[in-house]
Amino acid sequence: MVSNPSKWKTDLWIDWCPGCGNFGIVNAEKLAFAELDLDPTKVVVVSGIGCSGKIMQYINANGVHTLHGRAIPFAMGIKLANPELIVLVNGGDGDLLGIGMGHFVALGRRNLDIVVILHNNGVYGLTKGQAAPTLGRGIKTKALAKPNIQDAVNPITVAISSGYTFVARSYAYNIKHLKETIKKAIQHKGAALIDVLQPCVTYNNIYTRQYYENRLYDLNTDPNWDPIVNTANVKEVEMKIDQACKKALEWEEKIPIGVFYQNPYVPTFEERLKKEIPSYFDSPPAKDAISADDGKPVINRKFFIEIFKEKVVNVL
Amino acid sequence: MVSNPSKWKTDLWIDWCPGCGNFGIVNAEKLAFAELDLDPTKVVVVSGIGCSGKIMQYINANGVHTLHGRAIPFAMGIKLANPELIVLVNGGDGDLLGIGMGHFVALGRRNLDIVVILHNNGVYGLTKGQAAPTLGRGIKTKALAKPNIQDAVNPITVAISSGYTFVARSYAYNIKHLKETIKKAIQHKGAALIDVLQPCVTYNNIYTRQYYENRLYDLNTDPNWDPIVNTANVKEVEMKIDQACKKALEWEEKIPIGVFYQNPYVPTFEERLKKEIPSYFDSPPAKDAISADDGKPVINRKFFIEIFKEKVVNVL
Amino acid sequence: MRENLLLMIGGPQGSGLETSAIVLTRAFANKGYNVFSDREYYSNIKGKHSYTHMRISARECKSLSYPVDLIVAMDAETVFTHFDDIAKGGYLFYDINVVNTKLTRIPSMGAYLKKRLSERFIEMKIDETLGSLINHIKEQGVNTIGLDYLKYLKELSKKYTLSLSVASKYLSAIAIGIVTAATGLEEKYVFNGIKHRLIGREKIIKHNMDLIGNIVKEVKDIVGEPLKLKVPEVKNKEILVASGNEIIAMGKIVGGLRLQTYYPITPAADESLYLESKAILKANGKLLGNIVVVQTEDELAAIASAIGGALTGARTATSTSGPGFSLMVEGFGWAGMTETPVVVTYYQRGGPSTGLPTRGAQSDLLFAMFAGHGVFPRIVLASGDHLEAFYDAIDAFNFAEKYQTPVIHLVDKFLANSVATIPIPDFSKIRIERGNIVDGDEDYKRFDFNHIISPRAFIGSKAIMWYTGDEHGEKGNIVDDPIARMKIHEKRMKKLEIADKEIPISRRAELYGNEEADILIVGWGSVKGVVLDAISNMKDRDISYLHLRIFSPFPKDYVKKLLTKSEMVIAIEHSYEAQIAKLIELFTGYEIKHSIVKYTGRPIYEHEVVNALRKILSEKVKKVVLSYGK
Amino acid sequence: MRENLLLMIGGPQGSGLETSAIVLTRAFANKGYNVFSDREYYSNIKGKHSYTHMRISARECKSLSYPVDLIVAMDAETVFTHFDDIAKGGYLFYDINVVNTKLTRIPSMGAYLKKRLSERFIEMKIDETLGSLINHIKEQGVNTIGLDYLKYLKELSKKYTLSLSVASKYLSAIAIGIVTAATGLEEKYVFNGIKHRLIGREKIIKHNMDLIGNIVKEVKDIVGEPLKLKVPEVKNKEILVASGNEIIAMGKIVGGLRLQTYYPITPAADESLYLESKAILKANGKLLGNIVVVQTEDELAAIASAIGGALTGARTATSTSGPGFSLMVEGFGWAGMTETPVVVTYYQRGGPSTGLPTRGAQSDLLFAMFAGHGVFPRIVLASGDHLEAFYDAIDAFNFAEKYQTPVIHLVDKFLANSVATIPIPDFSKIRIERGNIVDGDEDYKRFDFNHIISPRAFIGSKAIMWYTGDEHGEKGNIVDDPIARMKIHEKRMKKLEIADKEIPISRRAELYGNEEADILIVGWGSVKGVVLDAISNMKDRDISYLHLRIFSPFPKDYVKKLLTKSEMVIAIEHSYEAQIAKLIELFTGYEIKHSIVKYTGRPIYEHEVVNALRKILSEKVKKVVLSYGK
Ligand SMILES: Cc1ncc(C[n+]2csc(CCOP(=O)(O)OP(=O)(O)O)c2C)c(N)n1
Ligand SMILES: Cc1ncc(C[n+]2csc(CCOP(=O)(O)OP(=O)(O)O)c2C)c(N)n1
Ligand code: SF4
Ligand code: SF4
Ligand SMILES: [Mg+2]
Ligand SMILES: [Mg+2]
Repeated sequence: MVSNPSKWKTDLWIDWCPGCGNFGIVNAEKLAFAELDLDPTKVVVVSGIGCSGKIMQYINANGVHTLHGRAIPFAMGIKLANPELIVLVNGGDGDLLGIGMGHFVALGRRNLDIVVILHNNGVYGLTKGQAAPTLGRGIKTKALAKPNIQDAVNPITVAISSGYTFVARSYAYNIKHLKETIKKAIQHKGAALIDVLQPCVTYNNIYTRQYYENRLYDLNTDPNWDPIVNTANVKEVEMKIDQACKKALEWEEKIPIGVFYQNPYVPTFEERLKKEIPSYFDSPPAKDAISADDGKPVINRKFFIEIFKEKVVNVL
Repeated sequence: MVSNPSKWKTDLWIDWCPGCGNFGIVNAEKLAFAELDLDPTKVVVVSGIGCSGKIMQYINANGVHTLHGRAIPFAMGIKLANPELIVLVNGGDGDLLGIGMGHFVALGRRNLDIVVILHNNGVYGLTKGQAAPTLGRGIKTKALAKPNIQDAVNPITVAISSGYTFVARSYAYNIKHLKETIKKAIQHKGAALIDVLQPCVTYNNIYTRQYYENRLYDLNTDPNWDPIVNTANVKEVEMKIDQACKKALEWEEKIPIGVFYQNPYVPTFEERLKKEIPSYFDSPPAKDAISADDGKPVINRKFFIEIFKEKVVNVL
Repeated sequence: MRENLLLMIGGPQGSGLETSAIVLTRAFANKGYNVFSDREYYSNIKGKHSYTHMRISARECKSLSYPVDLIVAMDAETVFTHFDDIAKGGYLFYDINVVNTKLTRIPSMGAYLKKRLSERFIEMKIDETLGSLINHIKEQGVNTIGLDYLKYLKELSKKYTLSLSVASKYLSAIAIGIVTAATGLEEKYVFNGIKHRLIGREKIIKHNMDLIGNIVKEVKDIVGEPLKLKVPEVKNKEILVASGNEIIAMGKIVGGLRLQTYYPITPAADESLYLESKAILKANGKLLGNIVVVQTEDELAAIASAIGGALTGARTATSTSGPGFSLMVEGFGWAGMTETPVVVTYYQRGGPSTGLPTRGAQSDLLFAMFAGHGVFPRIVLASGDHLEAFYDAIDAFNFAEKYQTPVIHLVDKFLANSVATIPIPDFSKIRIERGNIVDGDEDYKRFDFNHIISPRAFIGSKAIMWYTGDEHGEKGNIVDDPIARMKIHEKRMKKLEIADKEIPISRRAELYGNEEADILIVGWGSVKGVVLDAISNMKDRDISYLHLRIFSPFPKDYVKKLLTKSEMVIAIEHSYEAQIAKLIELFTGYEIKHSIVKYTGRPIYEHEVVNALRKILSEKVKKVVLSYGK
Repeated sequence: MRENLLLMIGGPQGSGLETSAIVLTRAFANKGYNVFSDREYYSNIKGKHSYTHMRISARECKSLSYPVDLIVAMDAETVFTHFDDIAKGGYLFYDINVVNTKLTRIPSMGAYLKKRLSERFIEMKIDETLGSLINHIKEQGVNTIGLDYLKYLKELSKKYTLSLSVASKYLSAIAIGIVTAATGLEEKYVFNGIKHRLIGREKIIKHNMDLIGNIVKEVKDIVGEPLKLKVPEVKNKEILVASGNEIIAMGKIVGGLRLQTYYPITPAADESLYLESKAILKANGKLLGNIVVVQTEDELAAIASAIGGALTGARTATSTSGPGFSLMVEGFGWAGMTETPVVVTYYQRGGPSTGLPTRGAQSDLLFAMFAGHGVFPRIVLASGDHLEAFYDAIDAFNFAEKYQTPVIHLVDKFLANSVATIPIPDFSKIRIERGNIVDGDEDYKRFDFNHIISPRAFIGSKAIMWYTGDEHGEKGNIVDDPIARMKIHEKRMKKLEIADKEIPISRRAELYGNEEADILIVGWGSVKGVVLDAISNMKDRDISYLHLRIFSPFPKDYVKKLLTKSEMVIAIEHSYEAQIAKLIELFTGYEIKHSIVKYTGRPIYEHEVVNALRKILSEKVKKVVLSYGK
């Protein structure tokens, strides 16, 4: 069932620059929620700081606008405490791959069931156009006094080598493709990255709409492209990773969008927790009663002595 | 010329556990310095926090024992300010690849001429044996109450995809191999990683001496192994990266040591700086005179007005 | 003719306001006026309302006030937002093309303001169009002058065959033209300003001057030169026109900065960008040095690498604001422990947390004083205006090296973003003091217990040394022997006692006015200008101002003595709680009972201070909370 | 027979000292004694000198003192280090195999101590062998008893055909045996202790008991039961034996903790490990809940994810010490801004920076109070002993949720690592108070301006909500309207005023003794036990102790009133400067003129407090700096 997309709209004026790629992202995200008929009270959009970070208040769902670089650990706490929530992270390239790189990698290692949407615009938008970690060395965008002095990181290969089990790329102005990719990512169980190429009309005069639209192609146009791991076989996994990483290197002439890699066989962090705590999903942190109606803790004196019996000494 | 290795010894008692792999590392490092006949006043060993971090006071050279996770940015400041110094970072796997992962990646992107020696023991030694980022999921070392819940990161592939231009692995008890590797890394211009497999005899009962010695082999035993980029050709670089990453996946049955990848063609950060600041090497931050003998700043009123002329208004 | 003019130019963020402000500031400076201007903007790249507020004066001025004499509104939102900021008899210039715009149709305006305005319009019995509002204020005595902005742009586009969208980029020239005309400023000054701003871009300069010329003519035809300014008395033939960010960068450069590491953050980043533009210091054909400016991956790395650089003997610094400094705390403590001279230029902005990222505050004083676990010495200084900031930036390095401690140089958004006319600093007073520096040898001990401030050799010199954040022995090796610990802990702390003895009181606190005034105002940082301007307008009262410039080491005895001399002491600060009062009580036990505070993130205005003082004096109010400004 | 025994067991880190201490503590507790023990160790895994210091008493005791009655030295370094810690008439047990060891041949001993000892040995006219030292202290009246440790181990190895290296792991049993014998403790208690420690490992239990039996027999043959203890009066049939880390974990569990995120750091990490061992809370065959404990990649993530969890309604916390909290400051401020209840259990250790990572301190009080840029409310509480820590851990959650603020629960290494006998907490007093929680609906506003403490719905409930670290409107959207800013800033700050009204003074400060005592000692945290023990031994003086437990909101009026009643006020603290005195002056203007401080990282001992008080009283000294302990 598809719910009415307008229910995901909020009445705040969107203060991005006219023509900014972020408009495409917010629209695709809302459409994806609508088409999946999600319940807004069960969706949490967790965002970083940057132009991109403001997205949370343009979607009528729970929103947490966190700290620069920390959206992922905030999201992790939310998801761990209440695994029934659908948790998405929207962050800038500076936010997720610069100051937040440590958390970005850690999420892959955990394979927590969270969708990360990377607003890849090559610049620090909100602080007026410095080079972001996705901008290549030697490139000089508008606001830079000198060509960029650092090499770029490749979000796709970093995600794959960190352990993300769904890794895709899409394009901000291709709302349909992006919407479908977001839907797939939400449906995937495990850590998902969507690298969204997002033109910044104000500061990035290199990676423009025109730049992309001359180069983008959909991986799916190749009938032989199969990014999904079909068996839990190590060799297949290695092969799929290898092909994805090779594809990830394409850039100058043509730039692929679509799913690069998906592996449904890696247990999520939540499932790993459940191994140690069998009732984790039924009784996650946010759901447990901790006191009786009279305010007394669920652990009374008797239970206390039982639970901590190894610390209790009976005086003989 | 080889200097006397004993000049690199200090008179402090080394408080690592008897048999710890760190002994091999400190010895190899001192030997490498001796064989390269370095000047101790021009060598700086920058270390993180952990058992590994104490290494700096067991070597008779400058030592900076920094903060947990931050050895790389401290080292960067030292190197930038005085590029004639030989700067090495010694850090634990928790330190460099957990809390310090953001900096680890950033160093690769800069290709600053620093050697990073990773004490890869799979555990947090100094805090009593928790799982480090290099420990695989499901592995239960001694001090862990439950099997490790996170996937490991692979230092070799992360380093390569971050842009390190010298990436090698060695083994703490193979002092000769390690010493030679350190020498190569020092001689390489650019960011170098040496992933040193370092048994922790107290907490890591999985990756023991025996474990390694049954599996290790030297990449150089294959006469066809050529990890060094010989031309600045993109295709060659991609191929060399690909073969290195494939080798990096070997673990269960046999574990390669040696140089995985080396690319001498990427300009170092210092060289990139020199492009913008031609006299950078002659007049780096640590070397400039900033005042005259009388304590007056080198910039006097006249120079000030010239330097900031665009801010000076002449009243008409 | 007037001595003094207050004006405002308002419009959407990204529409060229900054250009208008800079050109006008330089133009007036060029003729010898004193100018002080502030820019207010939202954390947004394009479209949100922003404005420049400026005072031009034939005498010294260091603050702003309301009401203003002139508003140039680039759009409807400016008029809606600021209609009540104009003095009776003042001027509003607006675009006649937007008079039919309704309040409810301003999408960029925030809901809270919109609601307040709607309610007021109902009270005022006007409908929600801009036209009615303009009529209303006209009735209240404001001269409202509508111009056809579009017409000018169309003419320009036609004359030079530019597309209309290109021509629209010259909107800022309209504002410049209006101000030029209304104040009777000669066009040559404006031309100099434009030339400077658009250096080398001859065509664009021509377009601008052409448009400005047309506007000036037309405005003069309509109203003459109603706000004509008195010719200033010129004291200095050469002056600086710079923002706080820029003057601090200049101070650092003169002070010998050689490595600046930073992570971009408002309102600190512009300092680093300006520094970067001065990477190669050349004068008189000679290279004087290089400044390496590096954007790091985060603030943790920024302070760590600044410290690393300092260990090799370079003067190093990092610049940040609250969120960034929160991330630097651990590194800062390491510098304290290892006696490493590193400077943090700390630009306060509205907090807590991300807070009001583009607005000002002085609410990080206690944090700056106590940030970090454990106890270690630090020097904390704060600047009250551009010139202080320049000298402080130099002294920060001197103190850092002399006392071998980290230094926090506290400034704020108000200073950072305000552009002012500033005399050329007095170079005869400037000294570089590096403390006890040695080359070292084989027996060198970095933390030699025989000194309180041990001689410092650099890494790379002839000595070998160790640094660790652990407690350490004389050679810098890790030690946790209890007796050695006491010794080095005491040695570290005693450096602050030495600094307390050496740094003259006059450097740490400055009294404006007499010691036994009836009323003593106590403040620090960027309240200085507005307090001094305000009390100079209250000559009927015996008011002095105590301006604190160094908080650590705190000038305890001096401050205590002074406070007890006045009948009434009033603390003033941009914060919820007047942290300066808390700090003074902590050090002296003296409780300051009155306060004037503001925490909207907007500047404190002269008229507010005057009113607040009168209120405290006449109505016996203890605390006045200011709120003026949009 | 004695009421009270002080003993020490010393040896290299990693040699089983912890086992001896725990077994003995439980054994004595088992018989009804009060036990209080501390462990001192260096930041090292194996080889550095460490020791357990323990008091066993027939009456209540909450502190340690010197000299001790008994030292069991596992190695030569222990004797060298502690030879002067033994009372005249006390006992030293040592290993005869090490009597020829020379001071200069102890590689693990730090240079500073070695130098001091060498100098003393010259003064004392003894050579550097352990044998001479032992002779010397024997002459001074200490009973020195050498045993052949190796012989016992060899016997054990032979009897059970263990290799000698395996047998060496039973060294801890030698210490247990010696203490058992000397104090006349029945072996059954020790057996219970051993069984508990080695649960299920029957063979090892047997080996231990066998060895202990042999030692007991031999020691009794040599010296009898020279330190026999009086039979205790038993008040409680059931008691807890736990470390500070453990009791805090227990408090958190009872208090409803459901998610703990942490990054390992001394001395906090053991709390998280203990929590993890209680992940599944089952009692009476019923599941009561689960606790998710997650080790994050760093402290930035630890606090961020604890906050994230709190937004969904779980009670969440993180535990850390100084370096970790320095990294948490930005996250902490976010919680303050967004009114999120999150608890930080803050274990202070010796600072600054990495400092003395395994030693104690109380030097982070001012940091805890003022950490973070901008101004926001926080609750700061501190625990004085194990039982307080238990209740405080629960209240921390209650305060956090009632006032919707972050909470810092300050404890320290002394508490964390001391193991004590503790009564079972009084459950009749424990309540879970969650504040105003609602389900919410479509019109829900998280920051409804109609309340000071707005009703709180959880993410995942029936309402939708936004959180941002930017200043925000009622719905949680980003806002920087100046008037709305004032409103919500004031609303946030007023919560602290409510807390100030609601939290009873008795909960925040506790006076031990009478209000008008001649002397008032003021302290907080873990000085409580030692001060109370000390003053109970100074009945000749009229001394009271004011114990502060909550610093924010600060019980201003109460404290001020009390302070002015006493003739002499003395602050006591584990820090360089007595931060509590600074804080009191900040809030009350009252200057505390006397202080007793210690900053070696070692505990404050009862005899030190007694001596310091006498010194202040008789010699009019202002500040006494304590330094006892190795
Ligand atoms: C700790 C901290 N440092 C710096 C900043 C300032 N800051 C705000 S947004 C931003 C970068 C934005 O770039 P990106 O993450 O790429 O997001 P974009 O604006 O491009 O969407 C920075 C550095 C901050 N808010 N917090
Ligand atoms: C900010 C901070 N957090 C935590 C710690 C505590 N700590 C000390 S060493 C260490 C981990 C050591 O592990 P690793 O980096 O692998 O080094 P190893 O001891 O194994 O050599 C930790 C977490 C610290 N010192 N600082
Ligand atoms: S600056 Fe760039 S990213 Fe930010 S809103 Fe404008 S166009 Fe979008
Ligand atoms: S704990 Fe492990 S890494 Fe640390 S010193 Fe001991 S053996 Fe080495
Ligand atoms: Mg970006
Ligand atoms: Mg490790």
